[in-house]
Amino acid sequence: MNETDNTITTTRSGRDLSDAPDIIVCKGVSKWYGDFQALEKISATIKEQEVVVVLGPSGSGKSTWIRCINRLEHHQEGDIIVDGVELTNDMRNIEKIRSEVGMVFQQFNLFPHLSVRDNVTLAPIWVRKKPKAEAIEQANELLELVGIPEQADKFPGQLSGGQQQRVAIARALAMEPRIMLFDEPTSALDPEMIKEVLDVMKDLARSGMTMMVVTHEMGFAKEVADRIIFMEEGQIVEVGTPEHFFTNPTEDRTKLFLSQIL
Amino acid sequence: MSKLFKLLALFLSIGLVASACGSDSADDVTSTTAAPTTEAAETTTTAVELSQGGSLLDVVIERGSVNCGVGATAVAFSVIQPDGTSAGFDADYCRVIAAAVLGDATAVTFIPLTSSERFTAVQTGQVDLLMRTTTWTQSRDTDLGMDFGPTTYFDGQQLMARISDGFSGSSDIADLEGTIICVNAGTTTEKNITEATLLQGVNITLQTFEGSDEVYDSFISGACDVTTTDGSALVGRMAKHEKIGEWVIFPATPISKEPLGPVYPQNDSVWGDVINWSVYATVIADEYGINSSNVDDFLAEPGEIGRLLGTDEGELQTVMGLPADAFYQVIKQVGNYSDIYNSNLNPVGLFREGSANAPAADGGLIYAPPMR
Amino acid sequence: MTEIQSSAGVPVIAAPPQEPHLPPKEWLKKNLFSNVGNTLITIMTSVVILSLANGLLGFAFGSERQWNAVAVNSRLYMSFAYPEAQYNRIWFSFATLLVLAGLSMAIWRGGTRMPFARLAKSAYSFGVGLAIMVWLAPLSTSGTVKWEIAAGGLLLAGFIFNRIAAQDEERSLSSLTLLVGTLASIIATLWFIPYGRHSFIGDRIPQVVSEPGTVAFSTKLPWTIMLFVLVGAYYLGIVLRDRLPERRTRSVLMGFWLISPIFLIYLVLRDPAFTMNHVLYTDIPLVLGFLVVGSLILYALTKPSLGEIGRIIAMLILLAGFGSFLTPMRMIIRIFLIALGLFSLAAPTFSGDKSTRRRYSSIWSGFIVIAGWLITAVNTPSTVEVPGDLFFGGATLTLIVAFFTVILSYPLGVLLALARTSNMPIFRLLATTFIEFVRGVPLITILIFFSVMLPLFLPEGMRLPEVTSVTIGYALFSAAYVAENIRGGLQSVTRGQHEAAEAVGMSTSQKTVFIILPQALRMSIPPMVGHTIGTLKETSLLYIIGLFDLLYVGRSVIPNQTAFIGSTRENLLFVSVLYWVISYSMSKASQRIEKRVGLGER
Amino acid sequence: MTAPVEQPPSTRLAVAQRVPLWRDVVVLKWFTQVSLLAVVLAALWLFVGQAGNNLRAKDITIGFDFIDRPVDIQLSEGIDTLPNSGGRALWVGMVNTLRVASVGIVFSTILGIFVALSRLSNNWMLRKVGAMWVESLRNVPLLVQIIFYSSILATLPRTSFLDPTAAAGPLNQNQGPIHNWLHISNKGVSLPRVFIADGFYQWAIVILLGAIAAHFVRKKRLKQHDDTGRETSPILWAAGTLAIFGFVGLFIHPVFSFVGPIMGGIASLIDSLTIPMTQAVISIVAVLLALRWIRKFRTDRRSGSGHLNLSDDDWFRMIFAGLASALVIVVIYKWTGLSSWLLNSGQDLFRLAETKFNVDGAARPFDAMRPDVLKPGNFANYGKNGLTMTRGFAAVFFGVTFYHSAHIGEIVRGGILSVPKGQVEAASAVGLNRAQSLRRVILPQAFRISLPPLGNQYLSLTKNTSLAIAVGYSDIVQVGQTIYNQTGKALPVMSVWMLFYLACSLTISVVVNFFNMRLKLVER
Repeated sequence: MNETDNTITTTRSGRDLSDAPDIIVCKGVSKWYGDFQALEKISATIKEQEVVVVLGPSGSGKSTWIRCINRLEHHQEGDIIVDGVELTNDMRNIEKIRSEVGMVFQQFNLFPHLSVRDNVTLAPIWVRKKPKAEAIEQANELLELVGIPEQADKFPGQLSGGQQQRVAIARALAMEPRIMLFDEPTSALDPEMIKEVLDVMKDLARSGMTMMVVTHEMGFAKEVADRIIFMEEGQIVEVGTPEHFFTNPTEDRTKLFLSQIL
Repeated sequence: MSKLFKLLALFLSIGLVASACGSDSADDVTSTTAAPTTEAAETTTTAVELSQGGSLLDVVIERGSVNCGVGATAVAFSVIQPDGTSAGFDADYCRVIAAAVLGDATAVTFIPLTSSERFTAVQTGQVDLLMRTTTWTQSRDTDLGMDFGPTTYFDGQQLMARISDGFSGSSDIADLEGTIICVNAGTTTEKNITEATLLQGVNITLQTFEGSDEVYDSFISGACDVTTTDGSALVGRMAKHEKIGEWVIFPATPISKEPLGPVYPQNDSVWGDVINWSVYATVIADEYGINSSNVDDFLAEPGEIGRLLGTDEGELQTVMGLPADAFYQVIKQVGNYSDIYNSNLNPVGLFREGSANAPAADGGLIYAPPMR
Repeated sequence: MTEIQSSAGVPVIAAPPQEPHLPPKEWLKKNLFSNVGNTLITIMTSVVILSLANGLLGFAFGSERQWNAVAVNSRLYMSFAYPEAQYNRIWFSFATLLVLAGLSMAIWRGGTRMPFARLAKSAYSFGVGLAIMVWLAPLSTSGTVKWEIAAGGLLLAGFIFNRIAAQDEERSLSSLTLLVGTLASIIATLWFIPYGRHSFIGDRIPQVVSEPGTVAFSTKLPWTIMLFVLVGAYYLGIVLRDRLPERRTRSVLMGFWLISPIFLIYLVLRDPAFTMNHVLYTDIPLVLGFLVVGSLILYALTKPSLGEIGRIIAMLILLAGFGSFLTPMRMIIRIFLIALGLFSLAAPTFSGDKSTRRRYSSIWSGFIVIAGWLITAVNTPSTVEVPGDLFFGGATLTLIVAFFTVILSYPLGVLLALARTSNMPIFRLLATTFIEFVRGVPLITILIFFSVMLPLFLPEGMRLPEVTSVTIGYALFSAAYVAENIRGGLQSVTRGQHEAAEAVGMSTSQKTVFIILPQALRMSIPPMVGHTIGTLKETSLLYIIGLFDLLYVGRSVIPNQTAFIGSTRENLLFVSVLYWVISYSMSKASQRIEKRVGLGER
Repeated sequence: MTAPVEQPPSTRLAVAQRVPLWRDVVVLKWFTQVSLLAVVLAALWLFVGQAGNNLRAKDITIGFDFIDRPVDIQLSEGIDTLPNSGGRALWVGMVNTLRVASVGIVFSTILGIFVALSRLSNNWMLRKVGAMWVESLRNVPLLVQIIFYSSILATLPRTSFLDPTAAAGPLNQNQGPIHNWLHISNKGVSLPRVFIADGFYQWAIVILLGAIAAHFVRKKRLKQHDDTGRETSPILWAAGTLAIFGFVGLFIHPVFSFVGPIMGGIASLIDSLTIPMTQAVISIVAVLLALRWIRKFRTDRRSGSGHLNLSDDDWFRMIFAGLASALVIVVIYKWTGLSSWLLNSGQDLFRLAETKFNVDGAARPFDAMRPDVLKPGNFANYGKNGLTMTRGFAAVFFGVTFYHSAHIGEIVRGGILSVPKGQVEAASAVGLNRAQSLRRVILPQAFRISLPPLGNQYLSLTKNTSLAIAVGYSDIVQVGQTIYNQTGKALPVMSVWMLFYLACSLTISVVVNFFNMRLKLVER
């Protein structure tokens, strides 16, 4: 199971992604932290427009994996190819991948010294080299999209957690990425704010964005995911559609996990 | 953000400019410094002009002022006045040179120097002339870059103590047993006293201080039993604090010889002659009793007086490259040796009579070669 | 040394909760006499304080004290040997700084409202304190009476304030009004009381004579004008405040604060004698050339799609800059080449659309104009004739050395801190070695090294004035401490900030400039203020080197003047008080500002 | 879009080869570093070369020969006021620095804690005095303060045998504020002195044994406490054990005189070593240490499954370790004098120990003397019997103590205030009374918070003693300055200064870090 290429043909939403091009390809990716092996020969392929939810107990390597995909962490063995670009020490490739892959963090990580609008426009101006006026216009649109256009001049410290996370999504989207990575985007939020963030993510998924989401939100996984990857101890244990995964898991470890969590 | 960048750029620019400490090539004019001083510029100018083979005399005349190195804290010799200019015996001799060369006793730029800086200042040409209670020694004279002029003040290291402690004018080194002696750090004074006591096997405690003020403070308060430095300074202090009769200076024969005089750059005999003979002029004037108030009465006198005041066409002076009335101006504007001595040193209790600085005729050492 | 660490190390101490207002009797009971032990402590400390005050006042006002030594020499203390004929330059410089101060006060909305109740309280306590002091001081009878009347006046003022407060709790006074009022009354006394009645006369033979109030009378008019300048600038600032965009105005003002001391020192106070020929045919063409060529190069290099070629070109320019040291060349060209190399190296970080690129080029132009002008001004001899080697001395030297130390050490410290926290081991190694070495040795050894040894390390024919050598020593020393403060700030920026910046695709330099440094610098403001005050105090070590700073003037120059031999203790006391006033008011002001902008809370 | 999967699976190595050098981040990273290093080294090279030229031109030699040449220096105080060599003079200066620094550290801490407590007291008067102390002392430069104290101390009354104004007549043994015990004048303060005598080293071995015994006693009492729950006061017991050993040691310490011959044996052993042997031993030790470190490092980096993963930084560290050992070898072979110095000083040390242990059985470990006043010539001076604090020492001591007590007071106060209120509440909730909660809960936490800044204060206090130069106290800087004024060896003297202060700083930070680590461990 671990070594196979986990490709699927159809999704729950009925979209046929079998013809879609591969956008992320991982082959035998391994990573160690000193003695501890965080990732063990991960192999997976993600298609364009696909929404993949990565589940697993904490410490199973989910976050490490998606952080390897935009090279916040360096994998030590195996290959990661994102949108046709191999992740190596080549400066140009790293720059390219970083601007193609957006990322949303558990702790939001907004820049506290910049206003919300500056948070969103900073990267487009200096990394994408957009003219300032254009970047501001785009920022306004994006803030509209995530539902907080009126907060543009405030500073992150003045916003609620849910609002901050939505700004973080807008900030990632401002780079016009082809892939969005979500690293437990709702874990640090109060329950009443989770929904507003999930709604934004659902909209995003519907718009056709390729997404990889590490989360504990089973409802979101059921509703939106095209595919669910279950990880444990640095390995991919099981891959499948939400129906398959929640109703009829094959692996014992998956069953145990589901019984604990549901 | 752009503000931050601008600030960084500004810092960078200031840092770069400040670190641009001058040039090492001849085509650039001067050196630049973070700190505002003009000395570097002047130094380079002097060096450049000198290398073209002229005398310092021409440089000084062209510049219009004499750069004179003096002390800052030598009571009665050179101290800084509230307006920043220097006053005192040494400072007056700077004025003598200015009066002789430029005809204007005020055309002096006083440069206060510490004792460690003073020789470098002469060697590098930062000063044209050093008048800073500098002892004439063989090693200094033969050293690179310096020559000594005629001695203006004969001094010697002595000790000062309290009469109430049992000292008298006839005390000597052997009586110092058990005393605490305060002295300036890093001077020949310190070396002399150490040497003298070691030689005689006398046990003392030597306390060294950076500045002479601390030395005297300690002595006055009694924290030190004895203090030692040049006799002139001791007399000055004793008078200043009105302690004559309470303190005593000994031994009668100083433990060292300290002839003090002008110092100027080596291998520039034109400039050296100017300084030497300006000094001698004050001595000769003193011998004839010509001073600033009566100099005009002597203008008609023949002979050496005439040669001194330049009334006979001033042949001797013009040969040296000075104006004919150079020494007249010296005497008129500053005075003769006695004038300078008395006005500066009498107030601190130093008198010529009976000292080594009395005229040769009265048994002293102040003597000038004939002017002819 | 000194208190560099204290403000970094000490957590911000919360103000004690406001005590409810107690009637005097209960207040005394609660705070002074709550039990036997407390009462004993109160009595003992009172006795100690009173005897200390008695001793100090007896010392300060004893009949043998020569306070004239301070009064007559106030010129030496402040501007040392700066020629009196050129004093207008000093007044102009001072006025410029006051204009900036007034504008800043208005634009940053300085000052607080002081309720009359509080004013009354302080007037009362000052009055009582003064009365006790006067009673303890060994003054003449008439002096005692005069001062007791002054104390009575203060008490009366307190009473009036109290009445006003009683009528209306809310009535308050702006602290700025209070400040201006105090200054005005001090300046007013100049017109009526002849301070420093004595002065030196005589060119050759110094002599102290009684003159009609030289110090006060010669400065009363300028001081009055200064006061009006300050107030005028404040009102101008209020007018401007509402018409100009706030953020931009503030940053422009900050820039003025930074640049004006250099402008004043090199252009106003030094009054360089520019030779038109040199300026017209060498300096201006050079600057213009670098301006045009540099701008074009930078405009080209900031093109986003340029790629690695840009870096290679930048390296080549830098190489040319360093290589130019091998051939004789004007220093200014070398500096400009290296600066251009550094700017080009930074170009990819700031590349962008056309307007961004134009802005980058114009920043270069601004830099080159300022730098060219400064280098020319510094290199030009001064026209102001100073009797002495040092252009500045006394308080001015102290302040100028402190200013240049700060200006030089802050950017250096930032670079060192970045190197020490970078992921490049050799950078880390070099920075750590430097910082730990410098922090491990006393400042005085570094200063002695720079004053004695630095000349030996310079190429032949190049000579640095001692002040410059020592200032470099100060700056390097201070940079190590600045680096540690900044490092604290850098470490307080969370890992998440780094990751977020990387995730949006920023390069390391962009991340540092846009995300990390702004946060880190803000975090390190409180310790840096402490460090700046420490630097000012450390300038007193110039005394040991033998430069004419405030302490040297007070300790060595004045006590040697024929008229004031032995006036050491008066002068030392004066110098201590001066230092105390400056650094105490600086630290108080910075605390207030920190509190206002909410710094120091993390 | 081409599907990358169609390409043959590429290995990392193959990909790495395809990255052009100028785009490889690792290459760029190291290129930047090495080029900066080159610039720094080139600048240093230039400067040093220039300095060499200048020194030659000015005929100044550098070298440490002044260390064992005789010098004409008289020091105002110290263990040897007439040192016979430059090295000895510097040594006296070092001892003087350490003296004033250590005393200053102790007293500024005590005073600082008092200041902090008074600023937190509920007595208004005391609070104000504390605040005044802090605000007035830390806002005036230390140098100004030191000079000021010196000039104030100079106004103390003078001692003199012949001073007719002295009310009590000529000074003698029975003078001073406390007859025979304390003398105060502007020449200094003299107190009784307790000092270690010949028997001390033997006694120290007894104490060492006592400490070991005390350790076990404490462990045992602790275990008893854990087992029974009774209050067994382990610290008291341990201290008691130590005290008993110390007391008994006063009488039995001569039994340890056999240690002397052992030390002598070691000294002879060192004597028989040759220089090449020492060089070889040191080189081998250096290489072994480097190898061991590298091996340990590699094991650390090896994963459980035996996979070794080294980043470029790791390689740098290993190369650096190797370079360091190579440097040691070069230095040790280049400078033969170093080896012989090591041998000689090692031998001297053990010979010294031998003489220290070979003492008369009747020697006491400690001795004490009252201050005496001598009359050499006509003067009243404090003799060597008492503990004499000269004016210079006092000025520096008061300066650093007062100045740093203000800073330390603020640090301690900050530490106490930063203990959260909840801690006090929690302490009282579990039934601790006020004193208990202060001792067991607040002070330990406050101490932990204030320890690092306290360490910095100690560091800067030590360095600030160098301002002694302004008041004529013979510390290392003042002595060094005198030496280079006489011999012209400025550079060597300065390097001695810097090494000395670096060693002091290192020692203090090691000690502070040790306590810091311990406190952190306790916290866990």
